Amino acid sequence: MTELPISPYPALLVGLPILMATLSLFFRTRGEALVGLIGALLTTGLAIMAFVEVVQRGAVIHILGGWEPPLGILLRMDPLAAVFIGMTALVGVFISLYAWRYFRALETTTGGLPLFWPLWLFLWAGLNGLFLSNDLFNLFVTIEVIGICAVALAVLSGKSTALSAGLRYLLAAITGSMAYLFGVALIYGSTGTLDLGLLGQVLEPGTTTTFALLVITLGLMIKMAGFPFHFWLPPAHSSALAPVSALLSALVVKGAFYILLRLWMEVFGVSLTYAAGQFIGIAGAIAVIWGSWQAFMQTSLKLIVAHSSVAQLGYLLMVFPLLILAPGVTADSADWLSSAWTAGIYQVISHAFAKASFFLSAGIIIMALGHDRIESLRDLVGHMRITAMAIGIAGVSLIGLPPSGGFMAKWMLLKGIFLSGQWWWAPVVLAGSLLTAGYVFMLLRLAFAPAREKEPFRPVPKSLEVFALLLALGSFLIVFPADSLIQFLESSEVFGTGVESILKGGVHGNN
Amino acid sequence: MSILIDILLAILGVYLAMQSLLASRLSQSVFLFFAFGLALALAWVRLGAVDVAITEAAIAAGFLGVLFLDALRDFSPRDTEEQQNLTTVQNSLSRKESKSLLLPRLALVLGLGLFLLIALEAVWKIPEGGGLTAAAETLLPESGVEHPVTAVLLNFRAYDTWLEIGVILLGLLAVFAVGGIQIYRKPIAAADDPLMRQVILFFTPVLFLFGAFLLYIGKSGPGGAFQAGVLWGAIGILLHFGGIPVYSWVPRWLGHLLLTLGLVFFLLLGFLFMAAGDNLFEYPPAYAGLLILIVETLAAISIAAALTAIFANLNQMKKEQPNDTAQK
Amino acid sequence: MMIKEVIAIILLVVGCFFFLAGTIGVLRFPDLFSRLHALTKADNLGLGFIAAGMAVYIASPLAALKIFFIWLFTLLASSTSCYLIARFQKEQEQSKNRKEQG
Amino acid sequence: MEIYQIYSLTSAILFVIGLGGVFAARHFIKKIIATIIMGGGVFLCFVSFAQRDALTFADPVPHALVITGIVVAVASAAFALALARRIYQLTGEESFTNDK
Repeated sequence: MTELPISPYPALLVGLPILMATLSLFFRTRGEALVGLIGALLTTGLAIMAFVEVVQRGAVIHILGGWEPPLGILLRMDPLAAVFIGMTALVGVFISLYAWRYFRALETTTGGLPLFWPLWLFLWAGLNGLFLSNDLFNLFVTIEVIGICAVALAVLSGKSTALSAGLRYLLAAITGSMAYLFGVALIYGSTGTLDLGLLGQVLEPGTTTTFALLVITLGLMIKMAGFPFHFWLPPAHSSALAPVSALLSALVVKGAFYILLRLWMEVFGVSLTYAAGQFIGIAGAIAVIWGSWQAFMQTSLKLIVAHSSVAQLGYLLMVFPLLILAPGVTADSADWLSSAWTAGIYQVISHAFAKASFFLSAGIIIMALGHDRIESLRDLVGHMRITAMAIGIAGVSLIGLPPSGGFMAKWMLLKGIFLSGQWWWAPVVLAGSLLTAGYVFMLLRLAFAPAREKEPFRPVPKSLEVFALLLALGSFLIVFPADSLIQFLESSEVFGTGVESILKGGVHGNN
Repeated sequence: MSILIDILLAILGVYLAMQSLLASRLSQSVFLFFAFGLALALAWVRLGAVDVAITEAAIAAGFLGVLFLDALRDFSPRDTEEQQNLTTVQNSLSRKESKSLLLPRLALVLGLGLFLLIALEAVWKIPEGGGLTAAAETLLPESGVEHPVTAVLLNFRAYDTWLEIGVILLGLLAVFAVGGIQIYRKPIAAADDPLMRQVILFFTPVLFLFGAFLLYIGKSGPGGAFQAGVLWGAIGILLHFGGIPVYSWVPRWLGHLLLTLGLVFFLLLGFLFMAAGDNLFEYPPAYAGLLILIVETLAAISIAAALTAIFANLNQMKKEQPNDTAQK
Repeated sequence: MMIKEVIAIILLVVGCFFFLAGTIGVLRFPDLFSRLHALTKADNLGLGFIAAGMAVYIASPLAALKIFFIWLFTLLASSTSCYLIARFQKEQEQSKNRKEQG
Repeated sequence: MEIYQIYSLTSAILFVIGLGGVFAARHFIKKIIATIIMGGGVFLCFVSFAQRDALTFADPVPHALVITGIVVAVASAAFALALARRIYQLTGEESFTNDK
């Protein structure tokens, strides 16, 4: 482990945003926003530099306090972590720019909202810390940081619906992290280590390990709003302010997915069975259908987008059954693993861009109309060409039409499904896409329809629309560097691996 | 013989936990929860975790208990009436409602029972992990302190502790996010009682001294930044109760400075040594003891400030007038 | 068995008796004031005996001082809170009476 | 039966009680209490294993983790309480209206 090069970037990626967050606390509205924006830009720059560092030197580590695991904590930035950090930075910087303009525009009506910037920078630090962490307990602390920030941001508007949704979200988040921590306690008790790398070597199958896997998975499923624990997501995401909704759905839920992926692939291989993968895949499949259907039935824009998140997160869960190999299949012969991983990563990234753009557009529409009932979207094209375009482009990526990132994700998922012979997932993917197409085209049809009556479209800063559009375009542009990105990811230890579940002693790990 | 105490304590803990959730009145619930926290603190002592016991008693039972009690003042009076109304209403409604509720409840109980059985088997059959005692013992001399828990908290796993100080600050920011930054008003229900004022004034220096003692002793025995911070925070809360809102005397910038001091100094010190050496939070062994003491002191100040501010802010979230129309 | 242990045990038993009496009082007495009476008076006495018993048992001046302070602080805190609870209850009753009359 | 086993079994029971409480309790305050009971169970689990693995002293790592964990749990509980009180202040609701 120590042979990896040591780099200061992992420590800076966590430290800098927190430093700027505390600094911004000392200023009032305008000054806070300025310091916050500078902090966001600096963090983005740092993330890009760190990304370049990983591209040049490969995975780097940072041994905190100079104490090596198992006693100390290690931060590890491998290509997978670098991609997630880079994604957070790219999406984050656009949302920051949007938020800067958005709160300036709100200032006239509400006198500005304090605390967005410190909380968002803390959240960013938490996300970076999570992607870098290589320690089970440290992961708990980072998800708590993320959880508290996320809920605090979600209730910033102070409306009672937002508060109620926020409390539900917070209780779900605490329950999830406690369940996760119970698993960590059992793992520590049975192995005496918390370091992911060491755990992968020493963890032995058995009742305790299987149960720990079960509670950790349940906890993380609650955190990432996997079916049937998705109940908190739509109200929380739809009642938050636009930049916050974008952050929550684009970035926050991905954190729990990242841990789940890492733990299943790197640590719990010994206890995973084919059935466990199938179970989690079924949960994902139900989420895809249920979420898309619910989105189709909604009449307000933000609720549509929020329910669509449930569905899109379902696709992420559907990657797992492909990565857990059937008994008798070896990782070498499974040629679909790389496709499945690509599908997962691309789904994460394209969803982050598209969904952020969608929520930001919804925020623009609310700002222009004062509400987001979809009947009022009539003649959106005539009034706000750019926003309509952003919604269209982001929608196309969500559906998975070529040449978007969403298409890449769904195509690779289908490829993996057919190569692995698990054809039963294919109808779900297609049905999900059809339903998504249903609500996206419904929105677009309204946007192009002639206005029945004069809706009072208030003027909205152009720059807001541009940022939303740029994010939407981002979900297309990520397709172009696909080859080099995959190549880069393949130098990560975990990317492209699968779990062989032959003759593993554990009972079924999931229900 | 001694195992009997543990069994009794375990049964007591489970009983209190159950009862605090099942109690029909909210105030009972909160008091039983208080008792549960204290039972848990006893359990920590039985398990040789004195640091945890102090932390639990001070922050989980003490601080949180105060927050809950303060909340009770708000929730409680209506709750008791409502409960009585509810029982009379329930008798007429229960037939109809129980049918729809029976199945999910049964499923919940069955599911939890099954879950409990697996959980019990999992903790019963846990393999010997060995823990990290040996590793901590070997490296203890290099850590700069003599008490292993302090060594882990502030040196071996300083990163976690740093983030945790951040979480306390975040907790305060989150409370601000709910109610707006309004810590500068006068406290609600300040005691105008002369006796209470005197007692508070008597306890203030005692608590301060005891906190300082815990902070200093943390180097070699149970104690440290968190326990000291909570005790100092208790001073702020007590003074607030006594009608002396210390927090409102502090100018805004100083308040924020106190709140962020621990977190920022911890980090800047880490960055300083990172610039000189390789890694964040890597202290030279010769100075580690002193640096840890400084970091702990500042952290304790920040924790105390944050807890006081959390309490002061929550104290104001009183429902101004019971809105009878909102109540069905 | 040494003489100090015998003394310690006697003191502890007496302390436990007072605690028991206090607890029975809390459970059996009819109203808040008499309950408070049982709780603070009997329990503080009981705690005092137990503290004395422990001090004798440990037989170290420093520890005895610490134990004494524990007892003292508990005494202060519990008598103050007893007084505050009683005062609160009294005020409640008075305001209730006023409401009923007016 | 070792002492630590009593507590580790208790920890599982407390965890499940808390878990049940989060779902079944209606009042906000009780839901928050339930999450803390859950946490108490988890921390008990950590510390019981620390006692099992004691040499000259008990394993300090779980102790440190639990102290961290308690503080984190208290911070989130305080936040939840603030939310609950604010909701009550604004709407007079004490539990989720459309709760399952």
